[in-house]
Amino acid sequence: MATHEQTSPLDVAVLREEFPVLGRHVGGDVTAPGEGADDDQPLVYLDNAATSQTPRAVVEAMTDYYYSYNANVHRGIHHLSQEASVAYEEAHDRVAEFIGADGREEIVFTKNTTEAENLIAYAWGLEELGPGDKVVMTQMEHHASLVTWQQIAKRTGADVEYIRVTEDGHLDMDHAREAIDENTQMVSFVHISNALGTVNPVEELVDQAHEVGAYAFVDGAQSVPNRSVDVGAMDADFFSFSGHKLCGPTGIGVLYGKAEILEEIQPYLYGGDMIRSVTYEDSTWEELPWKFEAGTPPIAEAVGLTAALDFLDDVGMERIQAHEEALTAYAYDRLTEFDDVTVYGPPGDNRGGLVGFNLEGVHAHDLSSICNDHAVAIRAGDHCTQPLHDTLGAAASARASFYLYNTRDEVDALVEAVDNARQLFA
Amino acid sequence: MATHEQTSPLDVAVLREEFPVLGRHVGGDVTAPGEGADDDQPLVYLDNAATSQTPRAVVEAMTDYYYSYNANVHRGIHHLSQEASVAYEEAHDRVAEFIGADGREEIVFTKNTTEAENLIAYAWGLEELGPGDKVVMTQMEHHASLVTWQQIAKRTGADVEYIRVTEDGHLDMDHAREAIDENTQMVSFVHISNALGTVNPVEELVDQAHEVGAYAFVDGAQSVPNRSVDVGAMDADFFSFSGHKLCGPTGIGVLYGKAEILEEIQPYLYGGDMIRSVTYEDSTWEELPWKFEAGTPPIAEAVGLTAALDFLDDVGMERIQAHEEALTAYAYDRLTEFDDVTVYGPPGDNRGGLVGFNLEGVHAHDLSSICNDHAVAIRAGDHCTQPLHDTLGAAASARASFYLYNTRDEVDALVEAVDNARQLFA
Amino acid sequence: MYRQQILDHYRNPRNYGELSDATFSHTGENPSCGDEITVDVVLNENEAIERIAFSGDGCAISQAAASMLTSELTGMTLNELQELDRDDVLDLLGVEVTPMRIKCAVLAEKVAQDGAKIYHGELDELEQTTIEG
Amino acid sequence: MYRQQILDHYRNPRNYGELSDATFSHTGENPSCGDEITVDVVLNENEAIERIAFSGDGCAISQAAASMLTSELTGMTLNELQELDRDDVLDLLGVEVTPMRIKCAVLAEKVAQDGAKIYHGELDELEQTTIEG
Ligand SMILES: Cc1ncc(COP(=O)(O)O)c(C=O)c1O
Ligand SMILES: Cc1ncc(COP(=O)(O)O)c(C=O)c1O
Repeated sequence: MATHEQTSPLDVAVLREEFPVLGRHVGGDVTAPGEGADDDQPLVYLDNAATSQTPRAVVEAMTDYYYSYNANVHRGIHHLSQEASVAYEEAHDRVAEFIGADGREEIVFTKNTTEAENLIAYAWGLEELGPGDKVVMTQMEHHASLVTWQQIAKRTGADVEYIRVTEDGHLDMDHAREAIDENTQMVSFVHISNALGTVNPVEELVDQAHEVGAYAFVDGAQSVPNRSVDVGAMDADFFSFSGHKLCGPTGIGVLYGKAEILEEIQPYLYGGDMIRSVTYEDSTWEELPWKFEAGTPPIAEAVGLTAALDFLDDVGMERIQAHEEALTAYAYDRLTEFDDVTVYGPPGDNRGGLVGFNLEGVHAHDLSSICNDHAVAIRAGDHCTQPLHDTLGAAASARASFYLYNTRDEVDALVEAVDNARQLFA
Repeated sequence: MATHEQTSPLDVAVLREEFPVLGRHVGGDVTAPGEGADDDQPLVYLDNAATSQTPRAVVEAMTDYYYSYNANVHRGIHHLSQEASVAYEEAHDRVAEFIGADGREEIVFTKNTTEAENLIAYAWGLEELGPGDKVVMTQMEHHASLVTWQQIAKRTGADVEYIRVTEDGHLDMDHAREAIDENTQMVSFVHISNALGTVNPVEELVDQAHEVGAYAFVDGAQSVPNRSVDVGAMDADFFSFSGHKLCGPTGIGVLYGKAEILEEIQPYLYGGDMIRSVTYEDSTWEELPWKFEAGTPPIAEAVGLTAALDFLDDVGMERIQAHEEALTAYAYDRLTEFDDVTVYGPPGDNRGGLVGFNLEGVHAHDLSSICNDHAVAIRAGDHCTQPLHDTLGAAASARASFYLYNTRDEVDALVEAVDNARQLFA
Repeated sequence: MYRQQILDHYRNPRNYGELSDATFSHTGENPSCGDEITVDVVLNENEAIERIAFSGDGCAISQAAASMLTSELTGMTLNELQELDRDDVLDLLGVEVTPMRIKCAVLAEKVAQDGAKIYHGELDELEQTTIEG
Repeated sequence: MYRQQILDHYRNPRNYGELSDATFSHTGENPSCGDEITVDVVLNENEAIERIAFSGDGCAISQAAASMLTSELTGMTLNELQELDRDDVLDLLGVEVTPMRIKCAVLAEKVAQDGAKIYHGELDELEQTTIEG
């Protein structure tokens, strides 16, 4: 464990001050939310791949919205509506800038990553796929894309193929070259696996998709939070992520799509704000991105997301990545010291900020419960990658995932809790 | 104007204290959100049918969520996730109670009313409708249902018919009886029109739908905010509304559906949290309502919505309705005093809390701009009822809409602004 | 939750196995944990449980609960079995079970009750018991 | 926004009407307001605007802007027309136009410019100009 740097590029103590929840104590009654008298253990929050915590700047930006310029957007002429519209539209610009898109017309706000995937599956897939066509995914897909494309393929008669995962948690790129063939219309894959931590070779897969004339949809739910992403450089056709995983609010996600492709796709949700003109007989559609945003959008959430991106840029994405990688490598090293612990995925020094593992003879849910008894919050289950878990031969796994505010001491607390579980069940 | 009561059943002055934005001044630069030095006129907010303002209790409940128990829900074993899960699941119970549903399995959280309508249109309509089938709507439908069913009908080859609106803004119930025939599979209509203020005879229409074996979908976006609604008593099959129109946050809406119907319908969005089990080949679905909630849901928003319903119940739905009706009747009377003002919809004493109107020779957008010059926030446009506006012979109309915190003085300010527009353009 | 008694029942489950002469047998699962339990019951002429066994696997809570519950059930009539509720199982476990784990704790009870109902013809089409969130 | 000059142009629009001998004619709309404007232009041999007229209807801002702009355009070459930007129109109006109304203000300018581009064969398929949000 001495092989990894002991000092973080971040001033974590100062950053933690921005996240009030990190000061919480837990352990008592869970049916009354918030800290109660019987909550007496300081929280160690290591469930960031599920959702990240929210800094003051984000909550305050949303409060400011509700307390000073809350209004419906787009077509309002009055003062508040104009302020809200400017803020809402500029949120698209801010996201475009953050991920290297060309402009707001390439940024559609959805409710989460899952809906971004479904949007393209419904608007493009349901229309364009048919028998003989193929959607290629990976064995490590999250249910958000796996179930979506699987079901849309079933409904259209298209085939689905999954790029195999090797023993050490990487994609089998030989199999990828085979699977992505002339019949392939869509290649949909995770940038970073939320179960294995694997960082996939995005450019290579995008190129392979384009070589056969297929679209590439990159699920960035686990990558945008902790590294600098450039959708233009990776040449992805579609890209998605969620606000709640990168210091932003719940209730908002992002679909990026190349403008020329989004232009051609028919709308998905119908309703107000996405139309140009409507008669009782037929309708025509608004310009991008509004064509894909029906009804009152997540306005406060867009304001919160903007604040989250500002917060992350202030901290610095490179430094966040370095901090997470160091912490992850440290956790990997410490956990692999236990002979009876299996850590999934690639080696510790090239992965996203998470470690999935199992303790021999102990169900992951029990392990997670015991960690919880130590106030260490980790997730247990299949992490929405049930088929992958079947191939791993594990019904469930435990997962610790890190973010910019986590410390080596917190990793130590995790290791201690795991060690305690070992002894309890010995 | 003396015919309507001068005193409100609400202590509006006290209530207004709960809404910080109502203390805002406007008039200056709109590109920097929030009150600036050049904002010098006290805001009169009469755009509540577009979105309502948000009381402290709602914002504070969400802040409390983010600062003390923010976590992803459903499958988490750790303390914070349990607290968040309990709160999120109980939010469904609270909504069920508020609208008279049987329980949480009948309450699906969507992002807004529009998505609720689309959910049923996609999950049920796209599968079940076909040539020879008919969807009946009304001429006063909001685009949320109108465009949705129109397009789904087009895609499935089904027909669409619109129940006519009479001169005085009511539904032509003779035409309704004709239109709702043996071929009809779905009758989708607004409970209260957001353009005309008409309160439709819900029970009668639901009965007519059921007589021919069709489903009834009631769009409650404009009714739940200002009156006590009982979906059981009205026997609606589906019902929808939005959080942001009843003191709640943006980013959350509600679809109510009878459990036995939702049970039969296939899911709509695919992904995590909505599955029971997944293999690479196929998937099975979770129980209601989770089957329809894919991905990370609007957790903070559900907490905010719960607080909004508590707030409304504390004020009292009957009193809110009485307050709004009195205010609306007053506004109706004052505006109809002007010979050159046309007020749309039924007479002033039986309508939702809004008044749509036009001033002869003045475009509604100009009228709204002039009101804005007086710091009076009203909406102008087609209010997402473009075809209805075509039948009214007006490209656009102005609309003032009221909520529990509005006063007669604010109606007077509106009337003064309208009078000023009359003089300017005379 | 992980008191010595629970861990002991998990490590050394009582009544673990199958009964080849079972009057009825029923299986159930808790998809969120992947817990799976089959209960085999032999009744006497008074519809009382003469012998009972369980098999399956899953987390410690579900398996310990099955072990402890089956020990209690011997001698009970099916009517008495149906009268049990989740609190009885939680009392039996003797630890505070957090809300997200209650599904694990009550699985065996639900399987036994559903099995008895099917035996009585009160539950027809049900093939497998599932505990939902 | 509603200064006397604007209202005057709205009530008494200059250059309102159609030109039967137009060199080119083009129509555009602003769907959010329902504003619609057609511009007819007669060019002289130097590609300068000899006569110009507009017709259509909509809000006061769009109609006043069309009236004021067409008055300015007479004598201008098409190249000069293309060099105009939204600020030029806003200057012409002489009032602060709020962001949501800028579409109204610039409609006539956009229609004239697109018409000239089509005349030059630089815009091909465009049938109607639309100002988007
Ligand atoms: C009657 C009616 N239906 C549907 C909607 C759409 O609501 P939302 O924009 O929240 O989806 C509205 C609000 O604009 C409405 O007034
Ligand atoms: C890789 C990946 N894709 C998709 C998702 C789904 O994100 P959301 O639940 O916000 O839709 C997640 C998060 O759970 C994820 O980790």
